Amino acid sequence: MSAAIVIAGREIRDSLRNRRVLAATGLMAALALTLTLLGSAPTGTVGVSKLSVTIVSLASLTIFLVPLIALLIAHDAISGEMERGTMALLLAHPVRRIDVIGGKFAGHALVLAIAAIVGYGTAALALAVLGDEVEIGAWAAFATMVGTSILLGLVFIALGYLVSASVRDSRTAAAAAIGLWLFFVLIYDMALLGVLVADQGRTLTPAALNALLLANPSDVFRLINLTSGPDVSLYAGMAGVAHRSGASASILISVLVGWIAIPLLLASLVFMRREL
Amino acid sequence: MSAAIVIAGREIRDSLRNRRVLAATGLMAALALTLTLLGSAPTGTVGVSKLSVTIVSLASLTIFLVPLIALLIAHDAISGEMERGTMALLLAHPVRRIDVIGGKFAGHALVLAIAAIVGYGTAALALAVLGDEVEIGAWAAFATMVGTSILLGLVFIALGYLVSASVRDSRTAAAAAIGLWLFFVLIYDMALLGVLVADQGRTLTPAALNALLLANPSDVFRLINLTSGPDVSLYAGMAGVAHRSGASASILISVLVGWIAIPLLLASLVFMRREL
Amino acid sequence: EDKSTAAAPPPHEVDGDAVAQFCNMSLTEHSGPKGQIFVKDDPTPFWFASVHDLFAFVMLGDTPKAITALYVNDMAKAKNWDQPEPGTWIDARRAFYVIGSSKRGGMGEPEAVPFSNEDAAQRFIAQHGGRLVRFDQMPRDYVLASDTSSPSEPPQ
Amino acid sequence: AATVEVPVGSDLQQAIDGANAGDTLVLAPGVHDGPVTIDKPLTLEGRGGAVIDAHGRGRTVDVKAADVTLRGLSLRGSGHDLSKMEGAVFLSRTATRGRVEDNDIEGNLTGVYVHGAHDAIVRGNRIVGRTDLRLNEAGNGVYVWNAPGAQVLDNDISGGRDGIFTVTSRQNLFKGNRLHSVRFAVHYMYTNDSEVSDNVSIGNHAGYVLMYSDHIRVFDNVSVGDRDHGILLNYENDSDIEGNAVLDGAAKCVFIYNANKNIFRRNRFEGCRIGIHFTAGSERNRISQNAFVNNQTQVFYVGTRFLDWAENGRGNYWSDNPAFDLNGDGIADAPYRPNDLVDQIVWRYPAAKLLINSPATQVVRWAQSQFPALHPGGVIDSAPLMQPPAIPAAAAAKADLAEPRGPWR
Amino acid sequence: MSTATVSLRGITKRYGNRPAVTDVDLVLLPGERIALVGHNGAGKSTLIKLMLGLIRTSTGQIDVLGADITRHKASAIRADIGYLPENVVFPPAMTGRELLSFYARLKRRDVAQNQSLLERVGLVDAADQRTSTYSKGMRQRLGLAQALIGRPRLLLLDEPTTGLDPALRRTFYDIIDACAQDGATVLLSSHALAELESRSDRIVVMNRGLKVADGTLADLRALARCPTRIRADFGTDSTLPAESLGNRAGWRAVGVNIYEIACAEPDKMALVRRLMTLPAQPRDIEIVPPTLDDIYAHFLDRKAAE
Amino acid sequence: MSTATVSLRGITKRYGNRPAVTDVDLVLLPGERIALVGHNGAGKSTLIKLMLGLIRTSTGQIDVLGADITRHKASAIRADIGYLPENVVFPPAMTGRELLSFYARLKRRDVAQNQSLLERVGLVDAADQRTSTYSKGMRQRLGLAQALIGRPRLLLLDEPTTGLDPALRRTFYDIIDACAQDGATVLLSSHALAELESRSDRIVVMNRGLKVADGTLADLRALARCPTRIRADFGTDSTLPAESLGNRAGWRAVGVNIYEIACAEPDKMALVRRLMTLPAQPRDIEIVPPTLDDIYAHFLDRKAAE
Ligand SMILES: Nc1ncnc2c1ncn2[C@@H]1O[C@H](COP(=O)(O)OP(=O)(O)OP(=O)(O)O)[C@@H](O)[C@H]1O
Ligand SMILES: Nc1ncnc2c1ncn2[C@@H]1O[C@H](COP(=O)(O)OP(=O)(O)OP(=O)(O)O)[C@@H](O)[C@H]1O
Ligand SMILES: [Cu+2]
Ligand SMILES: [Mg+2]
Ligand SMILES: [Mg+2]
Repeated sequence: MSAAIVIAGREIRDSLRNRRVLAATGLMAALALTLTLLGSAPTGTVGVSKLSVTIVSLASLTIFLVPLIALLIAHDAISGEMERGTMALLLAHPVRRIDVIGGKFAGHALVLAIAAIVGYGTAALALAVLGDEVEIGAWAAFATMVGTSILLGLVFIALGYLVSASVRDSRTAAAAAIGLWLFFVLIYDMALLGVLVADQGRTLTPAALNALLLANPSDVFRLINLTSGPDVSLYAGMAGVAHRSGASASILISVLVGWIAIPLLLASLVFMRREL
Repeated sequence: MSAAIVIAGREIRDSLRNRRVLAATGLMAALALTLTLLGSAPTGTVGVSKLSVTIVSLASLTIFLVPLIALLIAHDAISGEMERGTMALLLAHPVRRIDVIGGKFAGHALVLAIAAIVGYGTAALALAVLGDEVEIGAWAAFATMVGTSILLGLVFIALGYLVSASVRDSRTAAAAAIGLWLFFVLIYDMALLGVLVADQGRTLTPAALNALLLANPSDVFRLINLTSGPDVSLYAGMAGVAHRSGASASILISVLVGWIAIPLLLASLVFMRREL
Repeated sequence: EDKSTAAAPPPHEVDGDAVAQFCNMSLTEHSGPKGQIFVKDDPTPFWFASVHDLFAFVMLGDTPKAITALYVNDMAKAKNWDQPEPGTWIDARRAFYVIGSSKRGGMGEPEAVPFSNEDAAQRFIAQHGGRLVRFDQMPRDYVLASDTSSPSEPPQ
Repeated sequence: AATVEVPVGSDLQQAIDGANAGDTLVLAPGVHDGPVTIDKPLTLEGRGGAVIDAHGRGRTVDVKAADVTLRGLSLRGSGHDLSKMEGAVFLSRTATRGRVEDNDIEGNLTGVYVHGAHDAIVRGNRIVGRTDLRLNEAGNGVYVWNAPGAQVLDNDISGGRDGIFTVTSRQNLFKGNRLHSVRFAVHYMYTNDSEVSDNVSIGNHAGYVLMYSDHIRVFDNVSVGDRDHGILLNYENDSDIEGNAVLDGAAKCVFIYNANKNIFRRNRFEGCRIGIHFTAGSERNRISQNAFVNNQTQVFYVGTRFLDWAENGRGNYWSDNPAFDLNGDGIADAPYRPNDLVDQIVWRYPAAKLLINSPATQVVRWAQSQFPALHPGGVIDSAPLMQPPAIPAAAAAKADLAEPRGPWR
Repeated sequence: MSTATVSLRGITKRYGNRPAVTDVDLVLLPGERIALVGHNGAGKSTLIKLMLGLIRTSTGQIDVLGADITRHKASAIRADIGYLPENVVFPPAMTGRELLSFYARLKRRDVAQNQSLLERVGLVDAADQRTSTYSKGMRQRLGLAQALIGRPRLLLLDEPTTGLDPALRRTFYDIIDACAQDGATVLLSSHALAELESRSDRIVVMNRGLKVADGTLADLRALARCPTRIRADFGTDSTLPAESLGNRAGWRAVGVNIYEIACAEPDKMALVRRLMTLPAQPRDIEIVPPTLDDIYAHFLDRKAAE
Repeated sequence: MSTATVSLRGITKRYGNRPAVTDVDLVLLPGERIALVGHNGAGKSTLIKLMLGLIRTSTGQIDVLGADITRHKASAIRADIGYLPENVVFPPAMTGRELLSFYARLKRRDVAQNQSLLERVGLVDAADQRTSTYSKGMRQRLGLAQALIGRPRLLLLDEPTTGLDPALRRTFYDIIDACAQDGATVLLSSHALAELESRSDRIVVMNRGLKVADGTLADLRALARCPTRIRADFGTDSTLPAESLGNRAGWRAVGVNIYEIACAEPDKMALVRRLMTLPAQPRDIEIVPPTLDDIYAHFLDRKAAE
């Protein structure tokens, strides 16, 4: 394990040095602040608290942005080092390949967590400073949102590694990563929508739809956050959905964790079969 | 110039070999077909021709997808070769740096053109086969759309080179390219809309708005293709704003061409100052 | 299709709590044949003050589509036009409908009068005019295109 | 014409029978036994606390003659057989110009049954229906049947089935009533050429329910907190709905089903889950200069037809429209489209709600906002207003609502 | 320690259908300095990568420091291996010192030792520059330093002297000697055969993936029977009677009055003595023993002839 | 052609504040083979890159083949330059043959010549493999081949023999000689000083960015006055009277009965003759002239001493 820690340390230092952390954090903070301050400006708010509005907008932002940042960080973690030739030397050291994946994962996870916590924390701070009274429950929802945002990021880091370990060069990795992003963030749900329309709501029952949603981590994230409280789900337009989607928050979170663990494992396996 | 042609040839062969052309073409064709088949379905009562509907849907697809493909192709064209070390040897040959940019541009432009023409051609073919009578004017609009899609792609290839020539490594290039895409495709219009709403017509005159639209190539693309679109009153949002702009098609196309030429030139200049 | 495999719930009988879809009035406030529709995962039916409304529900885009059963009053069996008796429900998909007759629906709108057999329908046509259609042939225009003529006087 | 005092304990019917046409009977405070029938033009007036109690039998006061006035009475205890049209006051076809004023009508089946009595006036009564009956057994506050010229004014009606229910009538005026805790505040069936104005409906299942009627002028009415619909139009044609306010309705501010050629102008629809639900098959309705404020779904319309909700270059105000107005003419520069493909899909297939916040749907929406020709049809407002029009009824209602112990609380 | 540090048994490595290494048996012992030579593409680097487990064998068994290196669990033994790849590449953003610390930590060695390593490879001045600014030789030096971290028991050095300047090359061989003295096994592949001669205990010759020779220099010399060459320059001004060189038996003229002969090792001194006692004294003589180059050429030729 | 192929006047190149090359003047003439030597980081590669215009001078003027190479328009003259970078990297997806065609077309040379180039560097068999499968030496060979495309008038070879096996290295020097014979200027940087000796007309020594020596080997030898070393091995069985070696004047014992002496070039033959006439005949003698190594060390030391 200690090898993984050393590698994680290097990744973190590297990320700090090439300002990747700064860029990611800055981007998240800027967008989160914008969304928070704009808030519900032009739309009709139906008597929900500002924090709920913020949570919904930030959650939407997360789905778009966090996977993107994660894939950007992760997509050439393996293929890039193989291509540049630094991987051979690394693997000649007492380092198991799983340590490489694990170490990089730990490092990148920290980078992402910092970006998310600082970025969204700024938004929370702004809200607090602007002096709106917010009840404890909403803050809990906010914390859930930040936490699951990080989880979502980890899912896509893991997926990025899987891509990176599988392809030959980092250009292919970049294309595949963008494909992955498009697929999970856009195409999957669009396809579901299409299927719903084509099916005329006959065979695709809510239960089936639910199961299908679990097969997409960004949908799992949405299910957790946009139905997290009556206030939030009301504003998110998902009122009355929460109770129908049978899965409880803890189940959803374990699905997300599964979505991290399985790609990581697969990435390790694929990486183990690669020759340098 | 012949050096540029040789380089273009290599880029094309390379793109064909690593299936980048295939992937881009396939993606465009798949999405264009989907939109064509879906798009014409529910609009039976609107009274605009199917081709017109297809044109607008494909135009919106273009704005979204073509810059992405272009940036994916272009973002590490320069930085990648510098990073891998193949650039030094290339530049030790009788090749001006502007030839490198020009040659790569020609090659990548062809790749993109093939993707667009085959991709959108498939959609056109599908329409033709589905047997709708379409008047000549609509086909002209279709051709304009495909042509300007390619132009838009070239704009973003040029911007990609500018990024690629400016940054140190291709990871930064990838991040910058995504930033560029987000900016021109999403954020710019959102911000403009926001400003319009907030300003309530006090300071932002229509002329200023026009100038602002010309400052975003994807809006220019929209302006060109909207003027040939069916029922202008149907458009809302940015498109609704856009249709008020007075610029003629030829002016708009020259703006797009400017949007290609200037980044290419800047990229060449920046590249000339780089040391290997 | 799974319509046949899913166990179709049996028809309910009209009681005082049955409120018609679209007009929110009690079913008992209306005369003429009525309808009910069951959708998936809901044990209580949507009630319709007229068969016409039932068809509107089926045809409108904004209504649930996971329909498990549809029932209308069999006016061949019902003796009381104003309040068809319990036990006269038949599967709406199997019924024969007379449209364009002189008989008006529960609130005076044009009505599609359902019968369980063709003979009864033809007898009704002989008496009140109109023509015979099956469930799947019900013209969209007849149901959704609005009748802009003034409603006729209802039975008192 | 004489004025006859009717003491408690005397037989009211006898007093009526004994009176001459045009006499005024003044009832002493206390309970007078009913039911009674009035078959000549009389005025029955109650002295504070005069009660006529039918003890659960028949119509408390059954008016058969023209020009009868009932004033200042408490009317109680009618029978409860709907088929026998039992209620507190029954103005039959012959009871032309009957007047029912300032009475306290409580615990009867129907409050006032205007059954064919032309030009009757029901004014200033407090009518409280029976809440112990099931809805399909309950009577209405005022029931108008085939009574051209009948007017229902300034009453306070609660309990029972509908506040004012009119069937097969014309030329009626329902004005200034306060209706609460009923099913429908005002319910029109087969009634034409009438006016409903200045009424207030609070907390009913629905406010103004107009069915199978035409040429109704509905203006300056208020609906606050009605459960299902503020205004419901079902087979309703050629009517004017102007200057009304629907506030804080739970489900739908307005529901329009198979209704044509109506005009909606300068109304305010605020705070409902659905601002206006518009089903296919409703045509040639003109909807402009209304304010749609903070409804969760401003317009619910599932249809492939394009409907432009603007007249003469003026559309409606939409609170959720991020509008801009470069030339300052008060009309936004971009059209407003309340719904898009995603809305339509979600409405058709509610399971799709799970996807409503997905970036996929946002991208579909975004693409549509750019290129709405992808749009499956629906409502468009080609000239949305920048400011909501002033609607006095709404302003008044809001002012009252703002008072902690306002009259409508 | 008499057990082998590395043992290869019947190793074959194919890329697709093309074999890079064919059926190689090889045993490396502690304290040995083994030179791995062969033409370009002979399979030297492939062998080294196989020993590290960076690539997998197609057939055969490899034991390194007593473990099967391909096993996932065997990774810990790499702490005792120093490796210098033929193309040494470092993450460009790190400084030399940082990199050494990184690798030392991976090997769980004391980072404090790194300073002395930097001194030995002459990188102290450049230690705090990013490696992207290093010259080629500086990178190679850093690569060497990294391979030497923590007194490895096995050094696998793929063309270690590439790009090293003469000064550091000498230092390098001294370091290698010290390591071997210390009991480490040093395997180094190289094309600089001249340098290897005195610096290796054993030489392994690869040809087209096959091991064609394996032994000490003396063994190979004996096997190859390569001749020593003696060259005598009599100067342009001297006149040389033809019979002076025994009617030139065996002598070839390689220039004006310059003659050369190839002789077996035992005959060398007699020939030199004869030269010095000639009437026409040579102006200059050179004695060139058979170099590793010659021996190597011999083995390659023999193989090619087979 | 008597004009210089390359002339550098007062060249300084700084990275940030750190100079990589300081105030270098250098003229290269047609037909010359110039060896560029110096320690790691001395600035050799920097000089070569400056000549190619890949990096810009901080101060000074460079003319290559009669043009200012930094001018954009001068790019055409690169058709007459062959360059081999110190780290030769190729686009991995292309085959060797494709790459050569690509570069030939860039230089507007006949692609048909490439086959003979492939033969010369021994890559015919591997020509149609992707370069990503090449061994290090094979890549170097391909790099050489591309540098030789179209009879360049100026060859700038940065450590060209790196990774080349002995066989090809010999071929390489033959090719270089042919080029020079043909009138081309060949500048090659190298650390393999031994090889350079007979293969270069001129030697340029760099030290910490400064040019510290520039001349023929003979010039440098004369300048440096480095001694020749003679080593005599009398064998363990022979007893050697102390006075045999003139009381060992100048002789150092370097082993059991092995003695070595450093002498100036003119004294060499006298010493050998003396050795051969000793009563105790040496079993073996070696004569080692001052190598480029020695001369080089001399110049570096002198510089360091300054
Ligand atoms: N891009 C750069 N940024 C900063 N310094 C550099 C850069 N490139 C080279 N240097 C420095 O310039 C000096 C000369 O480097 P150069 O590559 O010319 O050395 P060299 O003589 O070729 O050495 P070697 O024998 O190792 O190849 C070195 O000190 C090196 O650190
Ligand atoms: N990844 C690969 N795919 C296919 N073939 C390969 C690959 N790597 C090496 N080879 C082939 O294997 C053979 C041996 O290569 P290797 O690198 O071991 O040679 P080498 O002896 O180290 O040569 P050099 O002296 O040039 O370094 C070569 O023919 C090479 O082309
Ligand atoms: Cu009704
Ligand atoms: Mg090798
Ligand atoms: Mg160098």
